[in-house]
Formats: sequence, C-alpha cells, structure tokens
Amino acid sequence: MHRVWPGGCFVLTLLLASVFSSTLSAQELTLESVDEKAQAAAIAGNTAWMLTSSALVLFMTAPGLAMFYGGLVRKKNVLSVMMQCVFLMGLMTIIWALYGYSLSFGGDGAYVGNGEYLFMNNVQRTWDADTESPVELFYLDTPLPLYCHMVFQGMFFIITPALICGAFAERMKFSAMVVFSILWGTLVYCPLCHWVWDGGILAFNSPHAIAGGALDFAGGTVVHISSGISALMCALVIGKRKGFGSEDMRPHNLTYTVLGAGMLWVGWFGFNAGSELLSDHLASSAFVVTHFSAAAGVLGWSIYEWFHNGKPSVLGAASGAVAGLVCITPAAGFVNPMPALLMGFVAGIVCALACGKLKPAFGYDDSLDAFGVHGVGGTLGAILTGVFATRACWNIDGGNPLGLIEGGSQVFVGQIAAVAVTIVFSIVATLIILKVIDIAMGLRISPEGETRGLDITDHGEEGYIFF
Amino acid sequence: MHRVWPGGCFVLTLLLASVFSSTLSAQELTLESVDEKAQAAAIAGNTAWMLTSSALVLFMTAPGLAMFYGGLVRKKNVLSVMMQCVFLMGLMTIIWALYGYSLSFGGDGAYVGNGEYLFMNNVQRTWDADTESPVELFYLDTPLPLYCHMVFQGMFFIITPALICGAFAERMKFSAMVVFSILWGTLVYCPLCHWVWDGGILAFNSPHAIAGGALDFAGGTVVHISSGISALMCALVIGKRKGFGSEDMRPHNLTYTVLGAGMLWVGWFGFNAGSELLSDHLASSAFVVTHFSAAAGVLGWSIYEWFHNGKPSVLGAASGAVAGLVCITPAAGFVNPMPALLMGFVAGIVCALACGKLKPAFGYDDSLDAFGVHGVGGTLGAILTGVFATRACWNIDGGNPLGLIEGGSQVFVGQIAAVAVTIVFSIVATLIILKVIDIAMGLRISPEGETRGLDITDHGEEGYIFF
Amino acid sequence: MHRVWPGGCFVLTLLLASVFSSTLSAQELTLESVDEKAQAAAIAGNTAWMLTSSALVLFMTAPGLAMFYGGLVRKKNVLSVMMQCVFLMGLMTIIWALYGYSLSFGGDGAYVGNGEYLFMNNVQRTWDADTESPVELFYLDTPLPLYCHMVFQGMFFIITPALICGAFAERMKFSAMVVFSILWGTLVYCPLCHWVWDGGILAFNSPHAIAGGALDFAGGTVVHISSGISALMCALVIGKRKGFGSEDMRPHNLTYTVLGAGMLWVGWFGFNAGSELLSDHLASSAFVVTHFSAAAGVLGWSIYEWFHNGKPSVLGAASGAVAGLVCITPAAGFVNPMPALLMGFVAGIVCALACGKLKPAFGYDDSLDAFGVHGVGGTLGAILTGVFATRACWNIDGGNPLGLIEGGSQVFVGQIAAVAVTIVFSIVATLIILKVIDIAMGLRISPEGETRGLDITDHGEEGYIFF
Amino acid sequence: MKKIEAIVRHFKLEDVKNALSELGIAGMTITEVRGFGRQKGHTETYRGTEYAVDFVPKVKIEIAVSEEKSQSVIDTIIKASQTGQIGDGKIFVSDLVETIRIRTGETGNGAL
Amino acid sequence: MKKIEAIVRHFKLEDVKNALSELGIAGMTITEVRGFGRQKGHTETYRGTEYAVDFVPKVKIEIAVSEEKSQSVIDTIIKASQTGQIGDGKIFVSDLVETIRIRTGETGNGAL
Amino acid sequence: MKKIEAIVRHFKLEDVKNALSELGIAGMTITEVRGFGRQKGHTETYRGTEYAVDFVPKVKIEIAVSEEKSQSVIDTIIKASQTGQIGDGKIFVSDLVETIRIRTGETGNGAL
Ligand SMILES: Nc1ncnc2c1ncn2[C@@H]1O[C@H](COP(=O)(O)OP(=O)(O)O)[C@@H](O)[C@H]1O
Ligand SMILES: Nc1ncnc2c1ncn2[C@@H]1O[C@H](COP(=O)(O)OP(=O)(O)O)[C@@H](O)[C@H]1O
Ligand SMILES: Nc1ncnc2c1ncn2[C@@H]1O[C@H](COP(=O)(O)OP(=O)(O)O)[C@@H](O)[C@H]1O
Repeated sequence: MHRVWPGGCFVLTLLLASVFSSTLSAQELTLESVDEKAQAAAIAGNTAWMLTSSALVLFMTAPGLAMFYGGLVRKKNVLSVMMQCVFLMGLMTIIWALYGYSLSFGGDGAYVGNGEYLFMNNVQRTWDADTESPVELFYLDTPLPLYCHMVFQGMFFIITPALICGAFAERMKFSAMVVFSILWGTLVYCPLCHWVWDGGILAFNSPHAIAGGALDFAGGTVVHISSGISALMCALVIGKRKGFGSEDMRPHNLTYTVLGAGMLWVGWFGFNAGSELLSDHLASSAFVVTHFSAAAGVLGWSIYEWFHNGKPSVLGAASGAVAGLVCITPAAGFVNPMPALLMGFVAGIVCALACGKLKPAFGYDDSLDAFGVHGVGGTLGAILTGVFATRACWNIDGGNPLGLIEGGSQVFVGQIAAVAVTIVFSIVATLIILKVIDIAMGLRISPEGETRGLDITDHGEEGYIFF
Repeated sequence: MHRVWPGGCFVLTLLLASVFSSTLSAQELTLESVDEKAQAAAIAGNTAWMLTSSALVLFMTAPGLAMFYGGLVRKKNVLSVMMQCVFLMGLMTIIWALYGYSLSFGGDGAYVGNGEYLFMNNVQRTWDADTESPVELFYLDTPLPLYCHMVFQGMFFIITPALICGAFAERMKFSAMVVFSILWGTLVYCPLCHWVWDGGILAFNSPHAIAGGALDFAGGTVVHISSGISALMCALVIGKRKGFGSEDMRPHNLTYTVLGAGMLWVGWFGFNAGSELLSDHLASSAFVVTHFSAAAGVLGWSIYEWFHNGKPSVLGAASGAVAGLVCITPAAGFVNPMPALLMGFVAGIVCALACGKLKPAFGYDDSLDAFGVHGVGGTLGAILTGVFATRACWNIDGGNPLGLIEGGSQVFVGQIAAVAVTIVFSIVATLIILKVIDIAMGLRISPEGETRGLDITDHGEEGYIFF
Repeated sequence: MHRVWPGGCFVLTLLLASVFSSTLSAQELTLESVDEKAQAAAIAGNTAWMLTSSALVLFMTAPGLAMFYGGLVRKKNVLSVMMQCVFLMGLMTIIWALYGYSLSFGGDGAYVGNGEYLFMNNVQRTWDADTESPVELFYLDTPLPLYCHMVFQGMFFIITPALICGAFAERMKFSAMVVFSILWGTLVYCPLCHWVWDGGILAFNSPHAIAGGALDFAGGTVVHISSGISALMCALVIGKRKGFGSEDMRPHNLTYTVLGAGMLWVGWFGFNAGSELLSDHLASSAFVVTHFSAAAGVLGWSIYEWFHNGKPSVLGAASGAVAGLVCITPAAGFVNPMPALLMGFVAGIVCALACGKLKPAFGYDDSLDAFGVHGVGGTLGAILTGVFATRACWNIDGGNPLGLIEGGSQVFVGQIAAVAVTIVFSIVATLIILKVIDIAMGLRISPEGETRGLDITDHGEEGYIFF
Repeated sequence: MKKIEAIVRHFKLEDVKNALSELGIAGMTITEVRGFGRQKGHTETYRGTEYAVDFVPKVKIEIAVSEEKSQSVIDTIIKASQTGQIGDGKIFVSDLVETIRIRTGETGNGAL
Repeated sequence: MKKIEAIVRHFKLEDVKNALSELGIAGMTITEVRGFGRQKGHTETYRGTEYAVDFVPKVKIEIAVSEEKSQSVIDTIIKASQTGQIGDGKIFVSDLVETIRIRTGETGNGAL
Repeated sequence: MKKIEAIVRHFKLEDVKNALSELGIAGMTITEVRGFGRQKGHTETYRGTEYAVDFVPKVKIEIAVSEEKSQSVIDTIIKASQTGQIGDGKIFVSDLVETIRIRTGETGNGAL
C-alpha cells in the first residue's frame, strides 16, 4: 500500500509518524520524541533481521531439504519426499498457529506450555477502544514484535519433523506420515521446546532445571537430537526397504542434493544467527561460527573420504557441510571461531563414520542418514558446547565461566544431562507413537506400492517425464 | 569499498559520520546529533528490510516462477518458459526505469501518473553545489530511500506479465510475447497501479476514489486479478495447444514445480510484508498472515484432492500454497491470523475447483492455470479482504471499522467495485492489445514449430542433453 | 535461545537492556541512554543488512554458480563442477579464518596485510575481566560489527577462485584444483584485495596509490578482472578439452544454468549493495544500478543474438544478465541509473562478442567463458567507472568531480592504471602457480579419465541415475 | 511369427498405438531412439559456438505378430504415422523363431 | 547363433543378470523400454486433468548366444523373471547371421 | 536385406556416423543402451555404502542395408569404432524380410 489519505499508515504508527515529521518538518525535538524515534529504529533493525531469518529457515525446508532429500532417493520416490516437505510446511504451520506455539512458549511451567497463546491470542494485534489505536505486542522487553518470535519458532516446528522423513523415506505411507507428524510435533517437539527454551526442566538456570539446564542456542537438542533419535526409531520400527543391501539404491540425482545443501547452508544462517532474536554483535558472531563450522565440516568429511576411498565425493562434501552445521547449532551463540572450526571438522569425520561404519555394523536402514547426521552430529554438538562455550560470546551466567576450556564444569554436566533426557524422551515417545499408528492404520506402503514407487502409488504422479 | 582516505564515505554521509564519531569519540552529545543518529538508524533498519524484500520479489520471477512454470510444460518447451521470465526481468526493468515508475507513481492524478520520475529524475541522487554534498531523496516523509520504493515496485512490474505467460505457454511466438508485455505493462499495469496505489480512482479514501476505493495491500487487484483475467483473454484469443485434450501434456518435471513453489513461498514474504514499506510491527503481521494463508492453502487443495481423487498430489499441495498466497495478498496488512487461515484454506479449495471443474467445463486452454489460480484466487482475496479487514491491523480509516466482521460495510463495497473495474479494464485492454498484435505480426508459433517445441524453434536450444 | 534467567542476554548487551527497559519501564530518560539506544538501533539495522548480504554472496557460489556452471558442462562432469564450488566454500573459508583476512585487511601497508587478524585475533569477542563483560569489536568507527566485514569479505574469497573453475572445467584434476585455489587465493587474491581495499597501491587516494588509485566499489579488479584473466591463463596452460571443436559439447542442462543465473542476479544485490558496508541511501543506489545493469545486459546480449543468429537464446539472456552484473560491480556505488543501463547494455554486447568471436578467433578453450564474461566484462566495467562515476553518488574525493562525464580525469587514469596492474599481476602470478603445480603433480586428468568424465574418475559418483 | 519394427515420429505414437489396438494388437514395446536420415537435423548455437545436431528424436515400436496379421499391422502403421514429409520413418520386418510369455511359459502365437 | 530379446520388469533385471552370469553368459545389452500389453497402465491426475498412462516401463535384455545355449538361456530368464502376474513380459528369439567382436574382429561363437 | 546392429562406445558414435555417411549410408537409428560384458563396470561409494555398477553405457547403432553393402558397412564400423581395448563392443547381423519407407510406402532396397 502506498500514499494514504486522511488517517493512514501514520495514524497507525503514530509514533513513527510524529517522529519523522518531527525531523523532516521543523517541529521541535524533545527527549521523548527522539527516544520514540530510536525505539522505532531499533524495532526496524531487529524486525528486518528476524523476518529475513524466518524466511531463511522456511527456505531450508522447501526448497532446501526437499531438494537435498529428493536427490538422495530413487527416481520413483522423488516426489514423495518433496511432498513430505511441502505438506509439512502447511500442516505444522497450522498446528503452530492453533496451539503449538502456546504449548511450546506459553508461561514458564516445568513441563509444558500453557494456553495463553491459543489461536494466536495475546500474539495478534488487537484494537484498543480507549486510545483508538491498534495494540502491538513485543517479545519480552525487547524491541522485537512478538510475531517475529512466533513465526521464527514456527519455522523450526516445520523442519524438525521433515528431517525425520529421511529415515523412513521410500516406504512409509503418506497418511501414516501425516498422523505421525501431528502426534510427534504435539507430544515430542512442543514439550521439548518448552523444556529447553521456555523455562522448562532443561532451560539454563531455570528454577526447574535438571543439573542446571543446558545451553542450546539454536536447537541441538530440540531440533537435531530429537529428530535424529526419533528417525532411528522410525528406521527400526518400519524396517528396511525392499531390496536393501542387494538392489541399486544409489541417489538418483546428486545435483539436487548439492543444490539443497547449498540452500541449507544459506538458510542455516537464519536458523542460527536468527536465534539470537536480535540483530546485534552476538548475532554476527553466531553467523560467523556457523559458517566456519560448515566449512570445516566439508573438509572433515572430504578428507576422510579421500583417505578412505581415495576420492572425495560431492555427496561427502555436502554431507560434511550439513554435519558441521548441525554440530554448531547448539553452540552458535557460545563459541569463538577457532573452536567452531574444530567442531565442524570433527563433526564431518564423526558423521562420516556414523554413516559408513555404524549403520552397516548394525544393519538398520536409515535411508537418508537422518540419524547418522542429525542424531550423531547434534549429540556431538551439544556435548562440545559444554567444552567450548565461553562467556566472551554470551555472558549468560553472570560472569561465571561456562565451558570446560574456560574452567567451567556446571555447563558441561548440564549438557550431558540434557542430551540424556532428550534421547530417552525421544526414544520412548517416538516408539509409542509409531506402535499406535502401526496398529491403528499401518505404517508401511504395500509391497507392490513400494516396488512401483511412492510417487505413483501415494500421489499418482511422476517426477520426470522426459520423452 | 573500504578504508577511505581524505574525503570518504563519511563525507558523503556527513550526517552518519558526525553522528558516529559523536559517540565513538568523546565529542559532546546534543539532542540534534542524537536525533540525526536515530534517523540514520531508522533508515538503516527500513532500508535493510526493503532491499531484502526487493531481492525476494525478484527471486520470485527467476528462479521461482521460471522453475514453477518450467516444470509444468512439456520438455520441449521448458526453456521457452524460462526465457520469458528472464527476458522480462530485463525488459520490464528498463521500461520501469525509463517511464514505468513515473506513469505509475508520478503525482496523484485520477487516471495515470505524470512525468516527474521519467528517466529516474527526482529519484536518483544529485549533487548539491551549495552544500557540496549529494542529495538523497526519501519516500514521502518516511525514513526510507525513494530508491527502495522504486525498485521494490519495479519487481512487481516484472512478475505480473510473467504470470500471464502461464496462459499462452507452449504456443505463443516469443516476439509476440515481447510486444505484448511492453504494451500490457504500459497500458494496463501502469494505470492500474496508479489507480490503486497512487491516489487514483481505486485508491482507498482518495478524492478520486470510486465507491471509496479499495484496500489492496500487496496487489490483489494490481497484480493477480489483472494478470489472471488477462491470462484468460490470452488463452481464449490464442486458442488451444495442438493436441489439447488428446495428447499427453503432463508436466515434464514436477520436481522443478515444487522447487519453484518453495521459492515463491519464500519470495512472497518480501512481496507482502515488504508492501508495508517499513520494517515495523505491521510488516511482521503481514509476514505471519502470508505464511498462515499459504499453509492453509496447502491443506485446502490437498484435502480436496484426497477426497476427490483418493490421493493428494504434490502438484496440488504446491498449487494450494500459491493459491493461499495469492488470496492473502490484498489482505496481508489488514487481517489477523485466524481469518488468514480461513482465507488460505478456502482459496485452496476454490482454485482447485477452478482448475479441475471450471476449465474443463468451458474448455479453454489456460495451460498453466494462470487464470485458475491468480484470477480466481485474486478475486476471492479482494472480496474476502472486505470481509475480514480490521483496523486492529491497519487503522487506515481514522478509527472506523473496516471489514464486515467488525461492522464496516464501505470497504466491502469498495472492494467489489474495484474488482469489477479491474476485471472489465483488463478484459477490454488485453483484448485490444492481443488483436492489434495478431494483425500486426501474429501471436502464434507455426504448427511445425509448435510440434517441434518452442525451445528449438524460437531459441535454437534444448533444455536437457542427457546422452 | 530464549527466556533467560538471572544474568542473561541482557547482561551481555547491557547497553540494549538498559536502553529498552528505560523506555518500557518508567525509568528516566537521559541523553546518554537515548544515544546508546540509537547506537544499538543503528547496529541492528546495519547488521541486518550485512548479514543478509553475506548470506546472499555465499548463495552466489552454491547453489548459484554451482548450478550455472553445472548446467553448462556435459552430463558426465556436472558433479565435478559442483564439487569445485562446494569444496571451495569449505577450503577458502578456512584459509580466510586462519590468515586470509589478515593478509587482506590487516594494517594499511602498501603491498600486503599484516598479522593482526591471524586466527581471528582482534576480530573475535573477548572477555574483559575488569568490566566483567564481553568486548565487541566494530568496523572502523561505523556501527557495524567487525565480524560482518570479515565474513562478508570472506564470501568474496570463495567465489573468486570458483569463477576461475569455468575455464578449466571438464579436464583439470581435482587435487590440482585444490592446490591451485590455495596458492591463488593466498598469492593473488589477498594481495590484490589489500591493494585495492585496504590502502594498498591501488586504493583510491591512498598514500601508496599508483596514479591516485582506483575506484572499485565491489570488486571489478579484485574479483572479476583477476579471476577472468587468471581463467584465461588456465585455459591456455591446461589446453583444450579432448574433442574440442569436433565433439558435441553442448551444455547438458540449460535449465540449471537459468536457475543459477537467477540466483546469481539475486545474490549480486548482496555483493554490490552490501559493499557499501552500511544500510543507507547509497546502498539502495548501488542496489538499483546493479539491477538496471543486469536488466540491460539481458537485452544487450539477446538483441545481439537476435540480429546475429535470428534467435535470442535463454543462454544468451542469462549470460547477458551476468555480463551486466560483472560490468556494474566496480561502479555500483559511483554511477547513476541511466549510465548503469548503458553500461549493462554495452557489456551484454561486448561479452557476447568476446565469447562468439574472440574465442574462436584465438581458438583457446575457455570452457565456460570465465574470461569472456568476467575478464572482459570486468575490464570494461572498471574503465567505464572512470567515465561515469559521479560524486552525486559517492562524494569520495572531497567535492572534486570523479568520472569523465562530470569533468574529472584523475579517476579515469587511475582506473586504467589499476586495470593494467591487475592484469599483469594476474597473468604473471597465475602462470607461475600453474607451472609449479604442473611440474609438481600435473594439472590435467588422464585421457581415459577425461573420456569417462570427472564425476566417476575423480569423485566416483554419477549425477543422474534415471532408470 | 514376424517382428515388426517401426521407427516413427514422436507425436505419431499415440495414433499408431490406438490404430493397432483397434486392430486387436494386444501388445507392443516402445523405445526412445535418435534417427539419422534424409531428414536433416538442425544446428544449435551456444554463446556463438555452433553445433550440428544430426540426430532427430524418434520412437521405435516393436511388435511381434503372427504371419497372418503382419501385413495388416504394417498397413495400419503406415496409415497412422504417415505425414508425407521427409522423416516419417521406416518399417523393418524380420522373422521370429519363437515367442514366449514369461508369466505362463506359453509359446507361439498364443504368447502374443 | 540366436538372438534372445527378453522384455522384463525393472526390478527383475538384477536377478536375471546374476542368473545368466552363473550360466556363464559373458555379455548382454540392456535397453530402457516402455511396454504396452495386457498389463494396463494407470491414470494420473494433474490439477484435475486426467491422463491415461498406457505404457509401463520395462527393460529389454538382448543376448546373443550359440544355438546350444539358447534354450538354457531362455529357461534361466523365465525362472529368474517370472512373478506369475500379468506384465511379466516376453521373450523373442530370432536368428543371427553373424556376430563380430569389434575389438578383435573375431566372428561366430568366439565373438560372444 | 540385412540388419546390422553395432554396440559401440559413446565417444565413437560421431566417427562411425561420419565413416558410414562417406560410405553413402543414408540412414541409421541410434539407441542408448547399457552393456554387460568382459569390460567390468566400476564401484561407486555413497556415504560409505558401495554399489557395484556392472553396466557400462554404450550406444547401439542399427542399420538396414542391402546384401551387397553389408560387408563394407561392417568393415567400416569396425575400423571407425575399434580402440583395441576391452569394451569395444559387438556387431550383430541378421536378415531383414522387408523394409518399408513410411512416407512413400516404397519397399525393398529403395526404401533404405
Ligand atoms: N538404413 C536405415 N537403417 C536404420 N534406420 C534408418 C535407416 N534409414 C532411415 N532410418 C530411420 O528412419 C528415420 C527416417 O528416415 P529419413 O530418411 O529421415 O526419412 P524418410 O524415411 O521419410 O526418408 C531416420 O531418422 C532413422 O531413424
Ligand atoms: N506383441 C508384442 N510385441 C512386442 N512386445 C510385446 C508384445 N506383447 C507384449 N509385449 C511386451 O511385453 C510386456 C508384458 O506384456 P503383458 O501383456 O503386459 O503381460 P504378459 O506378458 O504377462 O501377458 C509388455 O509391456 C510389452 O512391453
Ligand atoms: N552376448 C552378448 N549379447 C549381447 N550383447 C553383448 C554380448 N556380449 C557383449 N555384448 C555387448 O558388447 C559390449 C562390449 O562387450 P565386452 O565383452 O565388454 O567387450 P569386448 O566386446 O571388447 O569383448 C557389452 O557392453 C555389451 O553391451
């Protein structure tokens, strides 16, 4: 919208209006008017960054993850994987709007959120009859619209279940995937999110905190460990793909996987640096260490392959980047550049081993390595955060040292505890959900359907029609 | 550029310079210096968001729309569709720079813009010989460079004709498409844009307004109804593709369509939230409802297909997202989250019906459903804006209620009027343009050319060379 | 991270905290508190834009350039090209973190940077034991975290060698490419970057400046001339691909090339407008001229082809956009819109001639036209900057006229000098590096390997598995 | 039994298939091929470099038929795929020693 | 010599190949084909528009064998590729006049 | 008439085509195939999982020729496509009962 006649935009943002006219017209300056102007400017800067970050995180799920995962399956299942991503963008968002945000961030009880934000109440704009103007809500006492926090977090609620899809790709019924995502999001993600980020039993220094709680800047426990562990459960319960181990199951389009990896890397800047929830110096610090860890992950995985297979593969390089990004996620606001390089490099090698050695050793079919990368990398990152966290990044504990490297120990203990709780909770809850669905409707596509591919069987479409 | 010696960046932005030195050096603070600093900070925040939004909107045309549409045609025409998008990014931008912006936003006459911005005069930076410093122009009295408004709007000028291409895909001559876009942009888009957004006959509360004018936050009438209706005219005048109804015309690469849909979704945040033209709380509100409507659109179309075909398709999910985005466009700055969910959901179903029932019923060949999605969805959105608009979002009418839900009625009437005017104008103007071109040079490719495909016929290239 | 208990985020950003509470609580306003608040707001706005720009520039390398180049090679080499991009994102970033940034931007000596930023010292956050709070460093005396400058510049360090890969695509050994990139980045890029952007021998008005130094807003010399000229050297030294001139070497997937071009265009906004290093009016000016030049480039190349081949191709349109973007890069902060249109248009035609006439005339195999587009376009842009630069954009010379059009001449001379120096340096240094590598390990893949394709030979993978 | 291989234009496949079905032909096998013949290809220009594309995309239709039916199949294909322009394609007829239906092991005409 | 062409289901290719290798068959050539037969295709719906997809993806395996071996090859293919469901495919047998190994110029059974 | 099927390496297609054109061969049909034979494939490793890729991409060239020309065609193909290394491919020769040019209905050698 543009030029507005009597009673327009600047009535709404009375503040702004008055402020700018105040400078542009000759109107007199007061400390209050300048303060209001500075406040509006602060809101502008933070909103710009958080809206951008929210867009970047959505970008990670589709097209990012959709292409990354889409390229890794066989041609006959490419659309089914993309459909999971796109459909979850719809489904999880609606759940988040109706009750998910409230269950996650309502109040600060120990176990789960309250109902204060149901249906976007106490988040959305309302009309104040007295002042005859709209009421705008902000996040805590920061110059950031509460909407930014809500929608940014909502993007995390989309990608987390989408990550799990990597484990049961090419064989799970679409309908079962839908039900699973609803239940998992509600019963696993929301509570976990509340525990870690809203004063629950894993929140750092929260009164309810177990072992003092954990540092999780952008979702090591909430997003990666939870999805990675749950992914493993799915792989185990649903079982292997037909022909696993004998048939040719090579990724059908690695160009998509590289495309997706590039998008994930870029989107992750929003994921990690956005988690600062302000556009400030620490946000830039989180951005930098995220980038460095991803870069080191590329080298870690590639060098491992170079030694091990004599050739570095682009799939390895792309996977290494993701491993580095996963590992730095909990640490993004807490570690300095050099430790970040180390974390990424180690993550690249450890995740390569998890995919190349651990998986064959146990023989489970974690089809796209959701566990191998997110479960293993997330756990590694959470623990290393306890090692490398420094108050020089975020002085979160009133001047006390944080990680082992600066002589702290409480944080390390808290990290271990949080990892353990997250893993146990994810295993138990996911297993129950899977069993219930299996009994109620079945998890797996029919054998013929699996042979023909999910694209035609579940969606009645084909990915490529090239003649 | 970086370190600058005598007379550098900070001479230019004297203001800034002085300001920062003022804090960083011990120099003394004055109310004026702090006010200037706050002003510079406000400009920084808003510029950051508007440049990002402009980039996002360009991103919608290419690669977004290029991939979305490219995947929907047959292999032999994939490049021709992408070429339309890329070429329009060049062509429309140049028109915008030379006279388009001026025709759209110059002055506030009733019917069309004036010449004040021709060749970027009164937009670009100039040198002030007296103060010996550059002159920087801002948008109205807001802390936003006028350049941001110009370039942001210029991105809309690109995507609108690009949307129309979906209707005549696979058969229109490239040269004819070029001429059509020049004429359509000049004779249809610019006036319409002026009517709605620059105080013309459809601008809300404008002195010239018909029925009080319309609320169109981000382009329901200007972009979607105009392009959708014009698209239908193109489909009717140019006629069906050879073999329409008999030959296999399945989308050749749905993975591209999903890729493009994801990009459109992300880019639309810039389109809608950027239309606030400031980085403030209302921008975050527009961002949120945009996201919610897209999500609900995915579910609407998918659920419809699930009932109707027994299978939800990824093309349906992707189309639903776009339908939801189209529908919320005019309403983005006026409605709250719950109505947004409703709007998106309804749009998903209504557009699905338009493509699946209306089109076959009348038998026109709107090849990529530009009308079915943008024409129908845009009209629906414009009307529903009259229903759900609330002053709690934008108190645009001096405290008076807006939509039917809060007891207003004038807005609703204005929306209907604007829709009617836009439809009639688009039909008449587009038909005339098409007829003229048809007579002058012909609209359609030769039959052999159509059989071989536009890629080779019009561009002498092939999309994929896979042996 | 979110709600924080005793000693949280707002201890860190004490400043912010105090400031906002100051408004939100009833606490009393002081000029200092308001000034701090305005300062924090300025940091927020600039950080938002620079982090976004950094993400956009990374986006240019992957997926942008990876898809653009990937589509231009033959199917059997698609992954090798993508691998070069992804691997360089890892490799160059680590070099940048360890010593690259320091060599480029440390101190302001004439020839090369010093060690002040080695291992991110004097860049990263540190703990101040006295004030018991973290120390945050900013870029010069601007409200921009030094981290933003470092990481933004680091993204340039990635894409520059990646551009060179276009010249030796489809035949260079991966291991040789890795060594080449390390040496080239260290010995060519870092010094050049220091010369132009850190007060070295080519920096405008620097005490060490040759012929007064050059204006290079975003990397005409540092990025495009250097990479383009070096690319030509690579093509000459490594020699032609087997079958060059006889075999069918058509781009295997132009849809990727268009996809990549769209991404490059969008990413370039961060590249050029981000080079202002502030979110202000000049940044928006740089954004606009960048967009205009790209648009004119599309038309320039397309019109050339239309006349020359009777058909405009999408590859031509995409290449034209890139040519326009390359050409405007050095000029982005110095020229007005109309000259930008002219520069882009000319660049489109000149680069088309370079690829279509110059290359065949001399018969070198610059496989993806890295020289034809970046070398030629960059040189053209650097020279035209000397023609069209105006103090109305950036009054960098204390009120003196800049380009020829406004009566200046020193700048023009400086541009010519800088171009010459850059070309000579790039030729010599690159030739030496190539010779050394050739002797030490060989540059070229085995003939059989070349026939089979680099994907299988060097990486043991295939791009597409479509049966 | 005879094996009939017809190389036809892409956009004729549908017609040929339908015509043969009407004739009661139960099955056929299609292959994407590229043809070289009187019908010249075209040249494509990429950034100024010309490539002559000699091979034209075609489809090959393979049909195993009983002796009796073979002539009518040939005639049907010609009728359905002929445009009269260079590039219509060819039909090749050869002998089949045996045909087996894998599912049942049936042989001979019964397997068709 | 005989030429044996077998049209089988995609996911049976691996089995057939292995079975034949065991039989000592040194080589074969595979082609992606689309089949039309008793096994009906399926319909796909795109934005409400239905398309009947009559052709089912199959693979064609071509093997040149000596007279003696031909029967065992046929039996092996049947055993390895049979599912008993419509769509298993066909085997076509024809005579080969000659076979040449390009590398050596060898002809006859020695070239196989 | 004879039908000559040659399975050759991809990068030899161009040479073979040119050699045959010089010989005055008016037409041929090309198919993308995958071959299995003495030339072993390779293994690919994806995230630590190894896959043996037994099939090597090849092109099949089909040419219908008159009896007289057939031998020279065979010799030409060998000459043009031979590298002497394992994997050069094979040539299969079989009889054609009839050839028809769809465009004109011509039959016999005139249709070639
Ligand atoms: N001698 C041949 N052997 C095999 N295929 C042939 C032969 N001659 C032509 N063809 C196939 O038939 C197609 C059409 O032949 P062409 O000469 O172009 O047109 P027409 O059949 O109308 O003379 C060619 O593209 C090629 O696939
Ligand atoms: N007459 C035929 N000529 C050539 N190919 C055939 C013929 N009949 C069947 N085919 C091939 O065999 C495949 C399987 O045949 P179909 O009738 O579907 O099943 P079944 O062989 O079990 O009866 C078909 O998809 C087709 O590729
Ligand atoms: N018996 C056969 N039947 C059909 N095709 C064969 C046969 N033997 C080999 N081929 C084809 O010939 C190609 C080359 O054969 P191969 O044994 O690898 O090398 P060479 O022909 O040099 O001995 C194989 O890839 C395959 O496509």
